[in-house]
Amino acid sequence: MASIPVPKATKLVPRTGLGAWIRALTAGSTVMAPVKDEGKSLFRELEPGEEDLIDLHTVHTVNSPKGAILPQTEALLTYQSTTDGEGGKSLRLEPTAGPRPVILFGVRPCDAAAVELFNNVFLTGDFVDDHYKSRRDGLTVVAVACRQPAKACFCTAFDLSPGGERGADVVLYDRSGPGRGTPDAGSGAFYAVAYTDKGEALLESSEAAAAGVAPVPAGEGQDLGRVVAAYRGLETPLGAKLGRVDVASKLDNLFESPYWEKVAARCISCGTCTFVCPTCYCFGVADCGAGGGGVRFRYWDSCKFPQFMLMAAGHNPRPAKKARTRQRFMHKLNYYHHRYGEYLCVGCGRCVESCPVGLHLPQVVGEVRGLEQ
Amino acid sequence: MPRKLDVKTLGQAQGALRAEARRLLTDGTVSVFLGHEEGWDGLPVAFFAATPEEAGRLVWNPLVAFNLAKYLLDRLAGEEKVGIVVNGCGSLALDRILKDHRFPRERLYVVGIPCTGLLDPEKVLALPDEERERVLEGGEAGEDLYLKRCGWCDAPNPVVYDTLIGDPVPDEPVAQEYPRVVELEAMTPEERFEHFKGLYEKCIRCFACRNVCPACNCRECSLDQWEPLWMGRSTGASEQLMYHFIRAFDVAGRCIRCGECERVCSVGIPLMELNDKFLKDISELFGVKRPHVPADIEPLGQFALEDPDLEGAV
Amino acid sequence: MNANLVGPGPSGETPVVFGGSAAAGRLLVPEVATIIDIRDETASGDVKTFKVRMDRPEAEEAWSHLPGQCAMVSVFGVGEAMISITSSPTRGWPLELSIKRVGRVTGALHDSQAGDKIGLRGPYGNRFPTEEWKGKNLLFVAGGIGLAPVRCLIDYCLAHRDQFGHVDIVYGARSPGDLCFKDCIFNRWSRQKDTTVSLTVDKGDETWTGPTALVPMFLEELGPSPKNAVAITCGPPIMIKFTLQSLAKLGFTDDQIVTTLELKMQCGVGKCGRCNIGDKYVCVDGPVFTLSQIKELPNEF
Amino acid sequence: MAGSQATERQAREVASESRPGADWEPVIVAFLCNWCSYAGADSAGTGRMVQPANVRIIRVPCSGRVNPRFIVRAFQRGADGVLVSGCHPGDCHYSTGNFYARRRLLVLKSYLEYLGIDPRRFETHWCSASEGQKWADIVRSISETVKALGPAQTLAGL
Repeated sequence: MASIPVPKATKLVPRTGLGAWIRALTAGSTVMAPVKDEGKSLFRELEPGEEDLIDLHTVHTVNSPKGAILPQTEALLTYQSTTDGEGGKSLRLEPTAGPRPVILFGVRPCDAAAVELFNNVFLTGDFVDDHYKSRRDGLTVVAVACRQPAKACFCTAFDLSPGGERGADVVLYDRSGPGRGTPDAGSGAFYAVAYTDKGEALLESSEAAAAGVAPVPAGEGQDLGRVVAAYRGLETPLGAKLGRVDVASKLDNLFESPYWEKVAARCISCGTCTFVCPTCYCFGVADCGAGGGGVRFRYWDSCKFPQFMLMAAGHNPRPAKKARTRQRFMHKLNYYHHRYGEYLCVGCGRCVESCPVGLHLPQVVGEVRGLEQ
Repeated sequence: MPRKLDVKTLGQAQGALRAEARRLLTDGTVSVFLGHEEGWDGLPVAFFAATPEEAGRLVWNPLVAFNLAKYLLDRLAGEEKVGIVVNGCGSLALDRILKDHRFPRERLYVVGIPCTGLLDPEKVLALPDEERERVLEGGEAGEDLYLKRCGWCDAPNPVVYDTLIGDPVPDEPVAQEYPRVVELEAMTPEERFEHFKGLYEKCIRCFACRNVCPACNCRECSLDQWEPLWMGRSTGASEQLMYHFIRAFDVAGRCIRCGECERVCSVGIPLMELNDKFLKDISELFGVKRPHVPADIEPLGQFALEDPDLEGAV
Repeated sequence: MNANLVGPGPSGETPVVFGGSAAAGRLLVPEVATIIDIRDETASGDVKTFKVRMDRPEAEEAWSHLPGQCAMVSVFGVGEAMISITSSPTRGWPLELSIKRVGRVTGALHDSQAGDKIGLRGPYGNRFPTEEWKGKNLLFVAGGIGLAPVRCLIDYCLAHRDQFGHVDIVYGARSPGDLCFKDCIFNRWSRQKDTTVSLTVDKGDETWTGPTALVPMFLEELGPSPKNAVAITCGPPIMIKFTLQSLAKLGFTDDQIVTTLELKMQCGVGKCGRCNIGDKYVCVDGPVFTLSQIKELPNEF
Repeated sequence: MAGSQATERQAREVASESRPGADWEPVIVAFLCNWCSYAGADSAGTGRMVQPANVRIIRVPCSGRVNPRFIVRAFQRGADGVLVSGCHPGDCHYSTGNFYARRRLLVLKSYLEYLGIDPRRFETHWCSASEGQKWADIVRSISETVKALGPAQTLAGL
């Protein structure tokens, strides 16, 4: 277990002050938060005045907050080609300007940790993806610890916890500690713990003070420690069933297993699992324009789509569902682990909840364990 | 000559289904049988029984909401004969594939089970444990627990089968109504535009609605093409408008109104609002009474000399 | 322009540039380059060699590639494709890219004319480990357009002629008209000391007096010795498959055989998650692999 | 599919011309059947009939070739109006193409309205090779209608 970083600051935030605090945050940044939308909870940009729509009750938004650092469609550059009177041609490329800073408010610890897994890909190696970097640099993450993990949660299977701080600048812990119940069943206040300088700045700002973000009352320090520890020690329903995921090296020898054929038969080759997943990052690049000018952008792509690997000359290395299904799970549980030393999954459980045909990672992990090598 | 097996309850139906699948797999009538088994979380998931023993894992209960017919397209290659179980709407999906000439009837053995209604798995899962068990054992379930499509179903009995398990259920014709379309039609164009814009914006374009749809069964989907690029790869309301128009129009006249597109949508877009408009218009413009039931020639694949004229129509 | 390009994510309506990272030279933003000459390589015109220069002299100066590396070539409005660099770094600018017409981007390149603007970024990927080959005999086996990445390497090795032993070039194509780089194979290379060029075609014509045989068979007939040698092979998958068998028959070990792979790529820098074979990305860990390295990867290619 | 590629390209080029402003002129994309309406438009031209210049013509083999998605695409890329014109019912060069088109476009017209697109922006006509005057009238009428409606910001602006 990774050691727990020393908090930079701790505060008490009254529930009634959340709206004002977020309003103050919106002034300088784009705030993205879970919002209730016709029965579904969705992560999206908060319009001014929507502070009270924030849904801190539903554990999983349908979509993950990854759009804040890798938007589903992100312009990379604009191009404009022109021809002068003599037929001389010119081409002008403009990289897109950096985005507005974003505050992710109310993400769950699993989603906050997922951001860190993106860093491995986009910020390491010989190439730093600066489009990603500018978004990442401008990102502040305010996570909220889970009072009661959902049925499909299994973050604990990856050494994460409902109260974990990985990837978060601030974590909000309901003062009354973990437990069942409606959003109002809490104590009416959160302990806000800043783990980074960015988080500290957020808590120490004058706007925060104006919104009622106050020091933790003297004598409550021990309670705070106990509450945070309780969140960190919380088990997740599916995580408890699954135990710690440990299949990376076993999968080394299972590439040719007939199991993949069997598990893939059910897949309908839609991209739901990859698009709702907070850790799936594969993208494509395309141009869109007319009359010699346009935009080059990248967009989420999915290894589940048959065209993902289709080459210009018509060769497709993964024409079958078996190969594509295997790719997704091998990528998360084996390839990525080889490259970066950890799994490409945070156990948020969205694939469990969203897959139209009930084909998801915990199931595959369980079944892979039972396979003969 | 179709076989008929007598059963009285859901539990008996499940037993008869297993027995029938076992028989088919044992005597070699089929080499695989498409049905459902209990998934990791208790919900039925698609299952492909390949041995007589595996037939024992088949389940039949009010949660088998998923149409299996589309999986036949995965088995086009080869000569093997495939068994499949269908209820009423499942058989419409199957008939859709058959009428579109996308799978040969000769390679199919169909086991049909009359349907007394399907429950919405999502809603059932959310019930308290005891209540859930009671409902799953065949207890009374509130109307709101049923799948939306059961509300307009007029085909509870399989329309295609080789073996029928149980007696046909009373088959009362349901007048097809489209209340939500009527509601939307009553809005101003601007209100409707805003309404649909909100719908497009929510879409994450995962293609689940397309991929689950039994009427979306082309060999190659035009939406996947780059040349011509029917739908840009960027996301946003504009391209999503194109996507949802193409999807809905391409199944117009062939949609079986199973509502699977809407059920599998992870962001909860009420897609039947788009499909139902076509069903309603086709019904009204061309006098088709049950536009969702597969016909030999679909309404938009034919014409009549006396069709209303368009010129100058506003 | 389409307002929809931001998608569900933070809107960029009031962009604030921060961190100074919005400057030119961003990773996925190419340099502007100009096609200065286009040459047909084959009789049918399905392979053309493009000579290109970058518009900014500083960018040309900053560029340095080694044999085996690739460039990401853009035709704006159409897209980007990873193309192997055909000209040896020892020959400097302009860069040469030999491209077969197969899809949208290559088609657009084939339709373009001298003077047209394209985008160029790179160089990407690993390279042929030429420093490991010092003092060794080199056997190049190529088929069709597969000579393109190898041509860069051959020129590079011949420019450092003293470092290597005998150089043997075995090249074949479907027909005499499909042989690429005619100047190199008929004139330039065979004039170098201790260098042999052996050509074959699948099917000859009235002008062809040379052998007609498939490359693997032809190779076995020539019977080059594996002793102190490295075999570098590149060509269509079916040719590679049989050439590897022939090389094995001749006694080449997996460590002595080097080839280059290609897969669909979108970023070229190991981010887009596409061109992987197992945990290796062809764009950054490849495209050059020895046969023994390839055999360690899952068989998905 | 070369035909539809050209169609899309043309639709895009047309769209990029459409810019609202003080001297705004609507852009109307017209899909004309090769055998009747295209010839009709031609005869309107050679007959020197006065007609507004808002219509961009895309020639198709038959009105039955007009996939409804062409029309939505034109709107999506910024057209202010779309026109489909083919042979009179009964006179199709391929005998029945325009009957199929009639059904499809009828459904489409109702659907466009449902989606919140002003149905007056989309018209279907039957116009034969000899009806140059009718073509000129159609063009004038739809140009006036669409001009009065103003720019179709809705779809292109999405």
